[in-house]
Amino acid sequence: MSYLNVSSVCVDFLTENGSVKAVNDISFEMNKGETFGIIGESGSGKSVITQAILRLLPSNAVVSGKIFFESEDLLSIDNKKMRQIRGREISLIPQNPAGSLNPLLKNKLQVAEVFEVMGVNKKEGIKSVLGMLKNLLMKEPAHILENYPHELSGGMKQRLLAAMCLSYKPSLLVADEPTKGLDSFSKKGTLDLFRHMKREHGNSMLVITHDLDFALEICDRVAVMYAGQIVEIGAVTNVLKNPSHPYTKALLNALPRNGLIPLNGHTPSRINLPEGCLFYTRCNLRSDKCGSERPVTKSNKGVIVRCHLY
Amino acid sequence: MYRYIFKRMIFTAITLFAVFALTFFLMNVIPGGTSEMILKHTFIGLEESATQEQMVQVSARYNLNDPLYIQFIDWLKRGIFEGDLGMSFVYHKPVLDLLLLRLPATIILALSSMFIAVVGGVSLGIYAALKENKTADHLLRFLTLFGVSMPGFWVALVLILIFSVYLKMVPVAGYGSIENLVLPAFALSIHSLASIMRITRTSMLETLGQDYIKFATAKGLPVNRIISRHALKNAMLPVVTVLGFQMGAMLGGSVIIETVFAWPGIGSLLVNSIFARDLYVVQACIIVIVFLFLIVNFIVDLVYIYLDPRIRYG
Amino acid sequence: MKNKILSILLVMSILAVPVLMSGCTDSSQSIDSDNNNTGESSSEQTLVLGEMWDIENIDPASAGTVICEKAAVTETLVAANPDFSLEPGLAITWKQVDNLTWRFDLRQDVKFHDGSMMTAEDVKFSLERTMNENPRVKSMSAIDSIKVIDDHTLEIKTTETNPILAGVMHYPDTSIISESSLDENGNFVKPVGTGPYSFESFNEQTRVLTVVKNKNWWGGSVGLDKMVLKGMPDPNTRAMAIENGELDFTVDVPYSETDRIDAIEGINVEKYSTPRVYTMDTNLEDEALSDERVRKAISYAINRDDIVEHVLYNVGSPAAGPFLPSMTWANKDLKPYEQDIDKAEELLSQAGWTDTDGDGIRDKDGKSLEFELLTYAARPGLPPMSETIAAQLKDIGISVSPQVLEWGAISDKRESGNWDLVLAAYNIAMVPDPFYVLNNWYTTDGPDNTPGYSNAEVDSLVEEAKYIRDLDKRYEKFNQVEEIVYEEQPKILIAYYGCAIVKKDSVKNYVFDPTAHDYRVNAGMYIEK
Amino acid sequence: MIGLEITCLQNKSSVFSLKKDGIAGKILNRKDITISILLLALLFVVAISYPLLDFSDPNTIDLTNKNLAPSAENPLGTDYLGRDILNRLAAGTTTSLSIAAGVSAISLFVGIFIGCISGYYGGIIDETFSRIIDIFLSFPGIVFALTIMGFLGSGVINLILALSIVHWAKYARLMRGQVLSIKENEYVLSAKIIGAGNFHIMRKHLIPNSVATVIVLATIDIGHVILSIAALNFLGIGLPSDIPEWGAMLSAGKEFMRTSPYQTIFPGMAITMVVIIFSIIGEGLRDILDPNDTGGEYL
Repeated sequence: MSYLNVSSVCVDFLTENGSVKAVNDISFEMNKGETFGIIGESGSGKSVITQAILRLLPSNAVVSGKIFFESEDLLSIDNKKMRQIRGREISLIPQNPAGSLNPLLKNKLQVAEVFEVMGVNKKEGIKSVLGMLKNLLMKEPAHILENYPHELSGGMKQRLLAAMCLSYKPSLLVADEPTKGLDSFSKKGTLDLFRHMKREHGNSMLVITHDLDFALEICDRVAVMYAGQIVEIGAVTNVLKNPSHPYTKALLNALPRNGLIPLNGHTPSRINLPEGCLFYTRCNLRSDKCGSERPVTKSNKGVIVRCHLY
Repeated sequence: MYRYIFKRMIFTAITLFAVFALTFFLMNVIPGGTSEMILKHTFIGLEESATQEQMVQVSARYNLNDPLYIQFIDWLKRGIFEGDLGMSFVYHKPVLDLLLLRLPATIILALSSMFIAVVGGVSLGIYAALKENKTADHLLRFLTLFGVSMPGFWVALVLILIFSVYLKMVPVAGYGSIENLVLPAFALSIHSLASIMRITRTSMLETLGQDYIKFATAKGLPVNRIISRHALKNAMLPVVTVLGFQMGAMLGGSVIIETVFAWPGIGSLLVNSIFARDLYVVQACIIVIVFLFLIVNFIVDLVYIYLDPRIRYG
Repeated sequence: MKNKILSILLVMSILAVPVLMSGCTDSSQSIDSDNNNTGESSSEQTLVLGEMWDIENIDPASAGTVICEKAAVTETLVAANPDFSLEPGLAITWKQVDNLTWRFDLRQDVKFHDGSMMTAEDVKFSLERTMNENPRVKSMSAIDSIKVIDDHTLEIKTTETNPILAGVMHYPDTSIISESSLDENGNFVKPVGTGPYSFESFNEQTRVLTVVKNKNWWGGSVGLDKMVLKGMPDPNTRAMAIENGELDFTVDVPYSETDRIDAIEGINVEKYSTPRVYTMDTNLEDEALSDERVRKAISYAINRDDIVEHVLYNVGSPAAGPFLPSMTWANKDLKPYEQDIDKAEELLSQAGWTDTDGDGIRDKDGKSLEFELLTYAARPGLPPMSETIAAQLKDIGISVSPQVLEWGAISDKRESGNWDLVLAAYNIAMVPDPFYVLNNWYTTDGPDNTPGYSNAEVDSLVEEAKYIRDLDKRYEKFNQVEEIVYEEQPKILIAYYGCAIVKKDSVKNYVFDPTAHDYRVNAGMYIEK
Repeated sequence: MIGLEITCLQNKSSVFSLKKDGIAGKILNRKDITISILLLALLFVVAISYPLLDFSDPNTIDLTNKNLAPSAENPLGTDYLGRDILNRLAAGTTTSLSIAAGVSAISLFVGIFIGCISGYYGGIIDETFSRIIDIFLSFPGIVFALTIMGFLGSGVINLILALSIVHWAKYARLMRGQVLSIKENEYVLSAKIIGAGNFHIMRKHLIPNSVATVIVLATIDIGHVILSIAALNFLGIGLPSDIPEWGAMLSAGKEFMRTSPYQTIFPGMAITMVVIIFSIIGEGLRDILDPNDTGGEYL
């Protein structure tokens, strides 16, 4: 029984214009201690997965499938149990650190409050956070806790969040778009942060990102998502060094160093999906079959890929 | 921040002066010469026409003979340096004493209505937000629609009709006891209560959509704590900003409500004095009302600064 | 945050509470006074009276109607009978020695509430005080000087022949107070009078006036131990208050309510005519109204009985002349104009006003017969009356647009001459003597002659009457004047003003005094247990 | 609790849907707005047609049938002079709506003009105007109007004037805000660069782009104007009494509150209904024009 097992999960959002298929029959496994990445464009539904795992989805979301976390089905346990898992077992380093800290409360309070519910002695908790902050390469952490969020830089906020999450000693760390909207310099900082976390703490990490280089740097295995589906899963080197799926290829070609070849067309409407391959309209290797029949995932040279080519 | 406070003081002063001037000259061009109206309202009764000699005597007595601007300057001088706002023609006593007599009534009324409005509005607003799109929510929103749309004086009359006339639960009008306060305070609060509730609901929903709420959940905090510690404070900011306006609305409304309930406050004093051309009283009332309004808004700003660190340090 | 919001609210409530507390204490007082008046708790007779105006000040020199007539704290030199003939008050006798000199002999046995005897000095003091406090008294009385002959005799010199001086001495603002009413700097503190009730307290915030029995009143025994006067300017409030038992005695509930309230067990309503008349002034400068026929037509078009019944709910009565028939000097032959549409239309046609363009409104050489009818809201009968009159005049093809304005605005319009009709309720016995009204209303330069009416005969009649000291002869002249103006209708009299006295059945021995300016509380009134 | 990802998803989908139906469609989607607009239209028909159509004169009195309860021939009963209440309410519609329209028109014009000038030129001009605006806003409206009416005396024109003097400042302030934000846009700058005249820029760019928001405020505000009209007439300084007006009917009726409550109840209902209609439409429009703005409440 693997550590985190996501099997055939679907997430639909009911909007006034109809139900939107955000995540479409996704399955993957993740082993203890490994760093697993999910990559894809924004809107591919990758962040929805993290929210599905932590059950943070809004009321208009319909989730089906199973998510096993150490033999617990996260989708079926009651709220109280879930609350105990959140933060302690699985904790989330949210995307947009700026928005994830309550602007009106001192950082200290926001850090400490978790310890209250966790029943950990506040002082202890704070101390551990301070330690954490220190070895996350931050100067005078004590001072930082006395401040309000708006007095920290983006990078510091992120470190603070990371420190919080780590200090709760979770077994699984979920990082949602850690590099979203960062300039290359702070990207570097984030990268160091994550390398550091991986090296020092060795948690299992689920990293959601659209940043291939970042993934390449820190992930052991990655899944590539397109239009709510996983199109390719495999060891990061396999997937990103010699991709199988046309979409993965396209992604790589779109990188500056590969000549910045844009991917034309746009993702299909998620309200009424075409019955063929979802990438059909944009694929340059498509065949008639792709238009009519949706491909299933097949295993091929160590990677799992969802394409008729294999 | 101190600079800001200073600026506010200056502005308050300017506004007050403008109000002084405006009302003074307004009052002096109102139909019915001042001296004549004083005569009619205090000595000879409305319908009798005043003889010249009578007018002269009055004008002399209340030195109304000087040109307007002189009167104005005198009045300002006395007002600022001697705290003497002039004599009430109708009540035969210094305006200041009159104000001190009437102010408490208005303040009690305004504060109790504000209290009802804030407590009721905020709690209902939060309730509605948490029950978004449930029946309770729809019902409350429907009611608030009425709350903001009903004319205050009408509400007042209907309340009197029900609670004083039919149920005989509270006295019709008057001043002095809690029973007297209930109806006016409620009638005056309804409008603000409704709009405060609306704002609370909207901003509460907005706040609940924020990432830090989601992160708080991800941290595994129980819902009630998330609401009380994270959502509430943020949701209150917009509410605080409107409190000032609401207070203004109430001061305005009190003019009518006090008249309906014969509540001996500044509002009813103002109305009567306008009709009776009690010049100095009218000015004083308007100035007091405007002053209260400015003060309240000032306080509100300070509260806001106090609540939001981004402004405090930014 | 919650804590902070709470703290804000806390502050508010903290602010509010003490004041409310103070409120409570007030209420507790008012409550036990209520108990008193319902007589459950004590045998003390307290009457709670709902006064029709706000009680704004308690200086008899300007607020005589309250202090003298309603609270019965002070008294005047001269009193009057229901037929408005004068009778002794604080003065036993008086006579006009010559054109400019009057002599008043005072009662010897009158004590002020502070125990001191009332002397001519006191009278001189309070009259002179009133003179310079109150312009109206000054001009009415035209007093030049007051001379003290002895302790109980005064001689008053007037600047001009003033036949009504005795009458003026019945005017409440001339009521007599002791010098102890003022503090050492001469500022008025409280009224110390001679009346059946003596001043106890005046709560300036709630404007409640309390007076208590004057045990040694010269006039004899006094009915009530205590009287609480509450200013309640709104007729509705008074009505509801007496229904809820908050009051024992009040006046002028909404006219429409009188019959309903009278029917209520334990409350009775009495309707009286008071010396005030609903009058429609016509602007004689106006080309149409300057024609006597038009004015008479208007007078014939108005259905006074309907107005009295449906607008005034019989609080009042149709008016003929400017004086109540009950007044000794009134011209008893005059009868109110009966509505007579045909006559009215005939008069208008004679005057050349016909409806040529068939729009229902009469016109004459292109100008249609339209008037603005101005009135004011201070007296509840007026606005509906103006609307009724407008509707009634429409039936004879006169278009009238009624407007309720501030009185100030009305008098401005009048001074500018830019008006047609003004509906008002004028006092007809400010002073119990016909000279005052007839002179002010109808003589060419009478101060209240708003229509701008001028009739040499009227002028001379009034002038003659001025110097006649024999009352019957004087009244004859005045009757003639009444007859002339009845014919010419410069002021169209609609109805005599009414007053509805509303009191609990337990209130006994109340006597209505028509000569009072609203109503008068008589010493004999008491509450029956 | 709605997360970013979701909202952006929804926006995506609604982006597609926007193509299908524009503003009109969105309005039709909101039943409440549609209904209120229909009602409003009905009111306007009444208001406009009333003087033209030959109803019985709302001022004809019938003293013998006064203070009647609702009945077949007087659906809402009669008032203290036997006038048909329904009839007068209908006539009152004309009064209230036309006056409210007048007030909004004037204060919109003045407000937009001043707001635009002050926002566009900035500097000392802006300072001055802003102060003036603040001063006007610091008067509780009804008190101000009351005083002015006391001075102008009653009458339709005076009422419109008084209320406009009270209301224009709101619009000015809002307009100023709008202009301040818009004038930074490229197209304005470019217009400046190609040397377009100030008034041209205001006319062609600033006003068109900000007017929508101001109009929305106006729509909501009409409700308040109608309330003020009623309030002033209730206090007895508003209109001549031969012009039927709801507030005046109400205050005249309050004397008969117990014997015939209809004279008090029905006018009040009429006022409430109209105000509700306007606020539903106004706020509905606001939601549609820019969903994430709650500004209206603040003014």
